[in-house]
Amino acid sequence: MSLRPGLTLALFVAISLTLVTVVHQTTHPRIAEAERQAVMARLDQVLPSGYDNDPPGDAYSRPTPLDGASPLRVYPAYRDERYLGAAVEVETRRGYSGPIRLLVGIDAGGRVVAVRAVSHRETPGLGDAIETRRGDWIHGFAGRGIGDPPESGWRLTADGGEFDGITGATVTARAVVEAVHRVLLDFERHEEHPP
Amino acid sequence: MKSILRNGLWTNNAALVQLLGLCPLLAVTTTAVAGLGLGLATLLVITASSTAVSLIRHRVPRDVRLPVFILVIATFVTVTELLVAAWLHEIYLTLGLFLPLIVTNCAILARAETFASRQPVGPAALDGFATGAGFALVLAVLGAGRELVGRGTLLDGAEMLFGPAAAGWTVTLVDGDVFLLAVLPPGAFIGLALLLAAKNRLDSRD
Amino acid sequence: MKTPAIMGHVLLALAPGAAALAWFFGPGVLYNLAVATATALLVEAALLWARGRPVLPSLGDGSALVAACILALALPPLLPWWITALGVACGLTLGKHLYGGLGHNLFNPAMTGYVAVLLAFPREISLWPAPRPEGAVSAAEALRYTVSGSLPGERIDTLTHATPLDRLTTGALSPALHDGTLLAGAAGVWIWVAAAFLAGGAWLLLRGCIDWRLPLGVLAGTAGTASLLWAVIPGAAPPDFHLLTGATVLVAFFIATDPVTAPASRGARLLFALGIGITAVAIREFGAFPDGFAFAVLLMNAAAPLFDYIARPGTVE
Amino acid sequence: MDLLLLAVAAVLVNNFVLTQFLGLCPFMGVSRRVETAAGMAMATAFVLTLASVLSYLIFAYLLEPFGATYLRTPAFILVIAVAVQFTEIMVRSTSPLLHQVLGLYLPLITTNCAVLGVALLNLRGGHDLVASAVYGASAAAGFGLVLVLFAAMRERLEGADVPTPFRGAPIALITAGILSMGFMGFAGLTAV
Repeated sequence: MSLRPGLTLALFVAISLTLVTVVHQTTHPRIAEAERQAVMARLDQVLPSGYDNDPPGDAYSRPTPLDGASPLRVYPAYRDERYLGAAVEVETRRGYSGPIRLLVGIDAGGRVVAVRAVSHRETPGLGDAIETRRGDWIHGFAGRGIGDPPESGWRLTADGGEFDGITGATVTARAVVEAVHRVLLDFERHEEHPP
Repeated sequence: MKSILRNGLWTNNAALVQLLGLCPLLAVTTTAVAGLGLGLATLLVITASSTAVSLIRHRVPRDVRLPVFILVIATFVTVTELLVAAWLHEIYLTLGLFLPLIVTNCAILARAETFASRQPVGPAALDGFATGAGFALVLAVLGAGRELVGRGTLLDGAEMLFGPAAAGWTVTLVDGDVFLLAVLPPGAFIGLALLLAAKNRLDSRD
Repeated sequence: MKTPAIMGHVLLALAPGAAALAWFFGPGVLYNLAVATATALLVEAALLWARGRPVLPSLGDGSALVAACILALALPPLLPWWITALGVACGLTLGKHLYGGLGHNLFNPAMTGYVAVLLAFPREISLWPAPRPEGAVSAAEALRYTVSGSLPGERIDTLTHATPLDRLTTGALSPALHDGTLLAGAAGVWIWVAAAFLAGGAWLLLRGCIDWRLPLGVLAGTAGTASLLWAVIPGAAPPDFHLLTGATVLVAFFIATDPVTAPASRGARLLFALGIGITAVAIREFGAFPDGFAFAVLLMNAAAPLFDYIARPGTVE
Repeated sequence: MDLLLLAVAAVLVNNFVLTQFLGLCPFMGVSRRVETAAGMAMATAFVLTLASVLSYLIFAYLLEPFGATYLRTPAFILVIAVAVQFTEIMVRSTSPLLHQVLGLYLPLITTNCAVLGVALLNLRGGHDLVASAVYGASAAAGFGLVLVLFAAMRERLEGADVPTPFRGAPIALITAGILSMGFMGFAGLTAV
């Protein structure tokens, strides 16, 4: 008699597991595809155009040139085995209120294709101007590279460099400029292109 | 039947009167679309679980009633989560944690326990639907209000929920932020307080 | 003393500080005061009317004016008028009338309004003009900015002077920390501003308008925490810096001393005041916002009933 | 040091109730007396820590090896229900006095979204066993802190002449809103 509640519960656990598993099996390929699309949509904003490989599939990590941050994640782009450039995901710890993750797209010549903020915790209304939906500031990196501006110019105008700051969010802007510069320097040093 | 609908949507609204399910209500309502997205997901779960609970109401012994109900709800939540992840991936990313947390929306368990476990399938399903719709309505209204006051836009990101054709639905009333506080956490509490007060005011007029 | 008399004293005591700010930072301070008081009178009257309360007696107690003036003096000296007005409106609505008006409110209305606009308009509230003699914003330019929220072209640069607290937050203070020139040059005006508020506060203390435990507690909490951090952490600012910059003195004598939102018992008042100093210095040194006093006041307002609960006996009348 | 930052973040910067909106139902429902709030806070703290450790173990040693991570929601909610039951039995057998204080609140905790929230956030943050326990305990501390503060404020509010439409829940929410404005000041506290 006292077995019945236990058996009922077990039966429902079994039904529930089966149902969830069936739905999981059916949706799994679609979810994997949607996840891939989400990654690709982000990478496409910064990668050089015309690649024919699978950058997430060819991605690898290497140590970051920035202090205390997590390793770089590099997504290389190729066309017909020819190296086009890469998207580098970098984390900087110099943000105002937490780490900032950026995606820096660089072409084979070492010039910035585009920079995008992936995640950050900067003050709403100030530091979030690094998001494309909140400001144009981050577009200022497109086409820049090592030597353009020269070494000493890779700073905010407030610090004697060539990059405008963000009003009220000097720390955020400084962190982003530094991170992009360091990634470019690191990219120049590691011009190995794994197949 | 009318009374069930009226009860769920207004008189006994889960969010505004019983103050159930406040966590998602306050957390995701930074835009109308996010609020509506979670509202619809909750509506789906609550209708399905009320129906299921009503169907099994004679077969479950008293002692394990609650665990079984929670399990039923958790199952529907997981199924919904998987479906949203597959077909509305961007909404899935926006809602994040609060999609699985539908499980702990007290409104769902409360309906299962107090209504669905005592009523036949028809009324139970309708009651679940009405409660869910009432909840979704409040989510959408609060989301729209906060988005409008905070950012000066409406239906931003509609394409996440309604497909690419909806990309043009966004209404920008003011360029740039208006009163940013509304989309920050304090704005959630204050916004809901204003909604509650407005409802109290309306009710006291009748 | 009756409420209107106390409020009159407080307004008078704010005058030296207001004058010092206006002298160093220009006429924008006066515009802020004008906008704030006008809004306060309008909003207060409207809310009293909406709640069905007699308008003139409550308006005459001066509490709304005091809250508006404190808020105006806490804001940057140049600000578009709608931000000042919204701050006053938020403070009086959220911080006062929704709770049933003067005497019932849990949070200081001036600080409620200040934090509301600080979070809503972080960019505008981060802009400070350089103090005299560099700061050359004329009365006409200041008026133009107050009315329209913009200055022509390059002139906006005159608004981007980093206050000493900004420099602490952005880490630009480190050279000055080593050679002891923290409050030299332009930063030195903060000593005068602090002294002016201190003079007004001391007068209130002598007239018996405020409880000495509150300002003393805030200053002690600030100095104590700052000394400790200064001794332990490289890059932290010394205690005199924390006492003399930002809103320290204003909060100690004019905001923490609000009898409605401070705890009622003696022991609790000390805890409350120390808590404000400690929290504010922690936010200044470790947090993202340059000044932590407004947040600290709200947090300790929230803790005040609990402090009273812990230290029940010994109520101050 | 990392664990300390994790704790400060959970108690102050990302306070569960005020910035992450977790655990609001008991927050609005129970917190009218300081003593009851303290009781609720203690019960929740215990369950929260226990549940976050158990969920971690279930996930790392059962769901992940079998590739069944999609089952986390039902699995965690069952773990939480078990943890609540276990706590109740244990408290009843060891300390009848404590059971009298906490007994009332224990069953409520199953549907406290903070508990499931902690379990899921531990996964997101990639916390190991120790970090999960610390995170659970500090989340509970942040929840308890706000619960007790709020209870004391509501006791004082009872005498206030609040405008009629705002009596009860609305003024409580306004208070939570202003308190949450205060907590926004802790932004960046753990960025060092």
